[in-house]
Amino acid sequence: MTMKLTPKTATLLVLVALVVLSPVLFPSGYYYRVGALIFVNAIAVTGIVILTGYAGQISLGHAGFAGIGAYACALAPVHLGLHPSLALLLGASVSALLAFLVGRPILRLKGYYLGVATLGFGILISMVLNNERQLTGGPDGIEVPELGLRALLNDMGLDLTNGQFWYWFCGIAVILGAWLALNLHGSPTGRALRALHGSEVAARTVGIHVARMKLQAFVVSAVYASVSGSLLALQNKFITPDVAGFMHSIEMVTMAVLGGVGSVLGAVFGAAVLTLLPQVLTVFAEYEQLVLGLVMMLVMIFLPQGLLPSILRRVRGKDE
Amino acid sequence: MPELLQFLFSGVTVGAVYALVALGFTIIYNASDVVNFAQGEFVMLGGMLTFVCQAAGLPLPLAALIAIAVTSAIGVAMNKLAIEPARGAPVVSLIIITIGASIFIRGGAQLLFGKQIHSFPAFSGDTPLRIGGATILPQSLWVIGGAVVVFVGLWLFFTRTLTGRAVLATSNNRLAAQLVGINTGFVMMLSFALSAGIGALAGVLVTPITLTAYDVGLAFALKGFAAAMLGGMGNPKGALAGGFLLGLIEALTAGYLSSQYKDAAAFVVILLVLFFMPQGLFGARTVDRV
Amino acid sequence: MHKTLTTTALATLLALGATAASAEIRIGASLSATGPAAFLGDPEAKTLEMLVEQMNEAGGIDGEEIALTLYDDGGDPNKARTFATRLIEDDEVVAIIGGSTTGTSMSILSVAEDNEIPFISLAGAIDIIDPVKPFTFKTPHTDRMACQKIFEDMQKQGITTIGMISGTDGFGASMQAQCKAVVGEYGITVAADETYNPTDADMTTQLTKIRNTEGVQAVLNPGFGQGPSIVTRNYRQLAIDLPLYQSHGVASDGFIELAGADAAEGVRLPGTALLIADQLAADDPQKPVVDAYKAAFEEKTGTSVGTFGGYANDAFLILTDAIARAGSAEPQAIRDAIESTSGLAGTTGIYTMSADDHLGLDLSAFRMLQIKGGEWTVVE
Amino acid sequence: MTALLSVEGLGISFGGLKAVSDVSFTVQPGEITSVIGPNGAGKTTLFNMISGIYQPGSGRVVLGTEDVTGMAPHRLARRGMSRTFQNLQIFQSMTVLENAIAGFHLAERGPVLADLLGLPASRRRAAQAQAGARALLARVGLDRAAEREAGNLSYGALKRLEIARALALSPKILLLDEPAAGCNAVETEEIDHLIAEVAKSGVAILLVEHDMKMVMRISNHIVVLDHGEKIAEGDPASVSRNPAVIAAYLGTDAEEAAHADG
Repeated sequence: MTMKLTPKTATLLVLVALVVLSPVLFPSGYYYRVGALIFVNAIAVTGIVILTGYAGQISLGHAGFAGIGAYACALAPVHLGLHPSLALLLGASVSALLAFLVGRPILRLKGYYLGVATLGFGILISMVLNNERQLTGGPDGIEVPELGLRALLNDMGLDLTNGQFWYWFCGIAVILGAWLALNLHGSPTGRALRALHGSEVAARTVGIHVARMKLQAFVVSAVYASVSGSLLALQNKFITPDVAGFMHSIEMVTMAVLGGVGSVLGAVFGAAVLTLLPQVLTVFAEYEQLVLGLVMMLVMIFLPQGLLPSILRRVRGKDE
Repeated sequence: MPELLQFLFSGVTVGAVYALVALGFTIIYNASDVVNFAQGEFVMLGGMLTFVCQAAGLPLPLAALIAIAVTSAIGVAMNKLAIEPARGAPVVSLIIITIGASIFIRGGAQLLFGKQIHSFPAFSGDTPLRIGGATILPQSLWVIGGAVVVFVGLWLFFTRTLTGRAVLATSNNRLAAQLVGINTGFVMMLSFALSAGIGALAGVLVTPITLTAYDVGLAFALKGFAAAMLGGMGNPKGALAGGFLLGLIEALTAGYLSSQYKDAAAFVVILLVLFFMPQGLFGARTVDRV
Repeated sequence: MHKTLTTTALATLLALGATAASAEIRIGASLSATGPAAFLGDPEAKTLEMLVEQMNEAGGIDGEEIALTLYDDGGDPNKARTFATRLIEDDEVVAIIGGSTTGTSMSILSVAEDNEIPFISLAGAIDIIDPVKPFTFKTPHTDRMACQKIFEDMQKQGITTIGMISGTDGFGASMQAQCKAVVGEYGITVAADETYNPTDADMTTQLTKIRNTEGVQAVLNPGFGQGPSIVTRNYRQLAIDLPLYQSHGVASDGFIELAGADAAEGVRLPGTALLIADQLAADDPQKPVVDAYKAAFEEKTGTSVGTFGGYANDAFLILTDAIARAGSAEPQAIRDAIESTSGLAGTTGIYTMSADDHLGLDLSAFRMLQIKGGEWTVVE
Repeated sequence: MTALLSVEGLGISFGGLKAVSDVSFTVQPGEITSVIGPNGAGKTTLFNMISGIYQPGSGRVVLGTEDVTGMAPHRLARRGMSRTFQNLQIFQSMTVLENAIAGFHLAERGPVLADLLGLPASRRRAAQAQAGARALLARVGLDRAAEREAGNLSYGALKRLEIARALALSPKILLLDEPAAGCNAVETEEIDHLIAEVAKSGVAILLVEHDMKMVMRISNHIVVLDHGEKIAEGDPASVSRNPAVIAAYLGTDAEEAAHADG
């Protein structure tokens, strides 16, 4: 009897294998850190897959939600006495609520107009984080309390270094996030999102409440970004408003589109490539920006579907 | 009263800078529906190249002309190498391509020009003009004048010249434009040359006020983009109005509310305008065709 | 199969980035050589590279060469943390210099402390060394000290009410907060408190508000980059005839050039000996080090020296002095030696560290300077 | 007998130009009502107003007893109206099967959280929709193409896919905009049968079609538009003899109409 491997199961298997097997190749603790960063970015990018890949909507301001998630973890434990893990949930809830409130009017816009509106929204959040120095510490940033889970695990006899702990913790989070996004893909909601991506008019006539569906995608992707921001803050134990900045928003979208925004695996691949690139480019030092810009242009021109789909197509093409 | 007048002068000065950048966006957008996020780099190149040529001993007008010509050539190259091969790509891909181009140009400028801040002398000296108790620098008048001249030029170009109408026709329907004999390849090349040239001109005019460095482009691009969208992308009238409006909102917010949140006020206004006028102030309304 | 291959390839590529080194003293640096804080990081990076080269040409420390691994974090604290991890875990350095900004320094700090690697920050905030952390030191005076120096001078002039206009970047915002925290101690009140974005083109609006605020006797503008130059020009445009104070953020000849000698005439700011090298007394203990650094840097880069490059120079002096005194390149030994630094003349001041002072400078390190005729002069 | 759909004095202008003005007619359940007229007569614009894509400038649309003028398409869908498009509106990057399942949206939709978590309820709804979609694809002869990407299908196949998707809503009224355009004779006949069959099951059908033979053969009632105005109305026989209609069509189209009658 042969089990048919659905794309969903295949993706999850590949992800699990990557997370579990990669450490075998790590020559030093630094690689755990890079791995954990890839995972943190991959979580945000999975949210972009839902918003842009499934529903076809652009956001140039999603880092704003990452900022909310990050600062929730910095502020809620101090001011509200919440445990950092609950602060993460609080951040996600606040992001979801905010996305719900601003998404309704913003998502009526299309193309570049949606781009500028989301851009403005993201800039507003980063401006508040920069300016409300009393609360947020301003541009110099603020310290974030320890999550405490590693100490707990150490007590239980599971001795992990800080780097290892965050690698595994974020790795599990990525797999979880991917699982949710993959569930959504084949579900009624996911189908409706992809349908309105294909033709909004036709989607309406089959009864899809386009505005509500877009809003749902926006809210879900905001939660992804928020969780990613929280994990970054908890891991770094220090956060600055850069996390909510315009460049971080662009980075998220670029990772998703470069890797292949249509699929979760492609997006995770994009996150890996763009996280690794600056680490590899330290060899070129002065030329880093030049190479980064060149890579962005070349991939989009020659592999418009993104890196992973194009690579897979080439591999399959050779097999046949 | 002089206080308000001073705020208005400040707003108009800054607004003219935004308007000049926003005007640069319109031509490329009209020809190809591409919002070129590297537009800010053209502004940077205009200022930087003028500085370099001037420092090498050339007279300022010649230095400026060389800067504009070189930047136009870079614009044409960008069209040929990065935009044309990606024709028909979705909006997200185009955003990434033009941002990639912007990072590339910035990286190149950093290598060539270094990271120092530069400036060159104002065209008509630094003695401020006093009007009604408020002051304005002669260079501000140059910038405002530049914005108005470019606007009138573009308006005449799009309404009165065959080439300008060809640009508009190309954006409406490339295939139809080709069928009626418009050389769309030439139109695209021309619009990138013009946009880059206008960007460089903006750089030449504003540098004595804002100073310049290899990394000033992004800020210009963001504000210019916001101004153009506020006015309605593609319409020179919108770019001019959006630019001045943005500058005035910032100055008046800084003057009467809070200088910390002046940029916030600008973006709140943009969001509000778009909620009620999804195509910006002067943008064309579109109807779904099914 | 393909996956494993890809991963291996990536690992190999990553390894390429690391410097393969033999028996040398490895030190690391993460600086903001590009990005919004490139003003700080660029001269710092150039200074470090130059000094390492000089030292190795002169035979290193006790015959051992120094290998510097330098990363550009672009001012991003997240990147800085990653590079700090990389320096310690992968490049196996014995000490880290860096963190051009407070944000990046705070990120590196926690990694360095966790791994017990001495770290010398080049950023201003007092939080970096207060409370004292065992492995963290810094070379620049704190922002608070700069504020105190300025207010001391204002007090001498009989100024009691001032207006402030600060940049919203990390440097300006930190100075703004620190100055407002200590201003009361000098009997001075801040009657107007305005800000501008680092990329703004015109600050006449904010300056008009300050001018129209009742009782303002002087204006203070903490910031770096092009902002203070534009503020200074706008200040003259509006013909405000109150004293204008800048901060050490613009303490380099570039500022006079950009603002214009006319506009900058009379501007006061707290600076270091570096700016007035040719005016230093022959017996000034800082003179040799200042002259040496200024000559070398200006010859090497063709640009004039500034306070920030000086911070890197001092950090390198402190570190190499400590390694030489310790006679060992063990992190713990280096740390102990840094803490016992005493009377070491740098470009910024004379450093004397202790278990509860990981900066080792006092207010005397600052010199109040005034621009006259396009030149820096010392205010007596 | 009460009409299922009444169009009363419907009109719209674009930039001052009247595209449709003062058009009224009714559609009965189980009947096929066709709207014909020369190119540019305003047929598709009329459809877009009825199905809520354009806001009418004047007049009313009444579905059953409810005034649904300018109501959003997704709310009309819930009230039993579905449609196809003259210029195909296919979900290109989805499979043929998924396109058909999308038609079952109202039946399969559920809370987004259930869909994210892949709860059994969500999967059950999706499975039911899939079964329904497969049956519909079989009905329009596309069952063998179910797993193919919709964008790769032929024009005629896509036309049938759109009909299948519209039928998935179990509509009370179905608006078909040139369903046979671009189809060969065999395909046209298949569509012909399909429409008749659907009408027989009690669904009201409003049809825009250029193939006059087909229109004359299957329509119960015909509305003729010219320059945005209704110029004639009635059963196929009376319409085809109407001098105004013949004048409007002129030349070949008029002859074609006359032949179809004979």
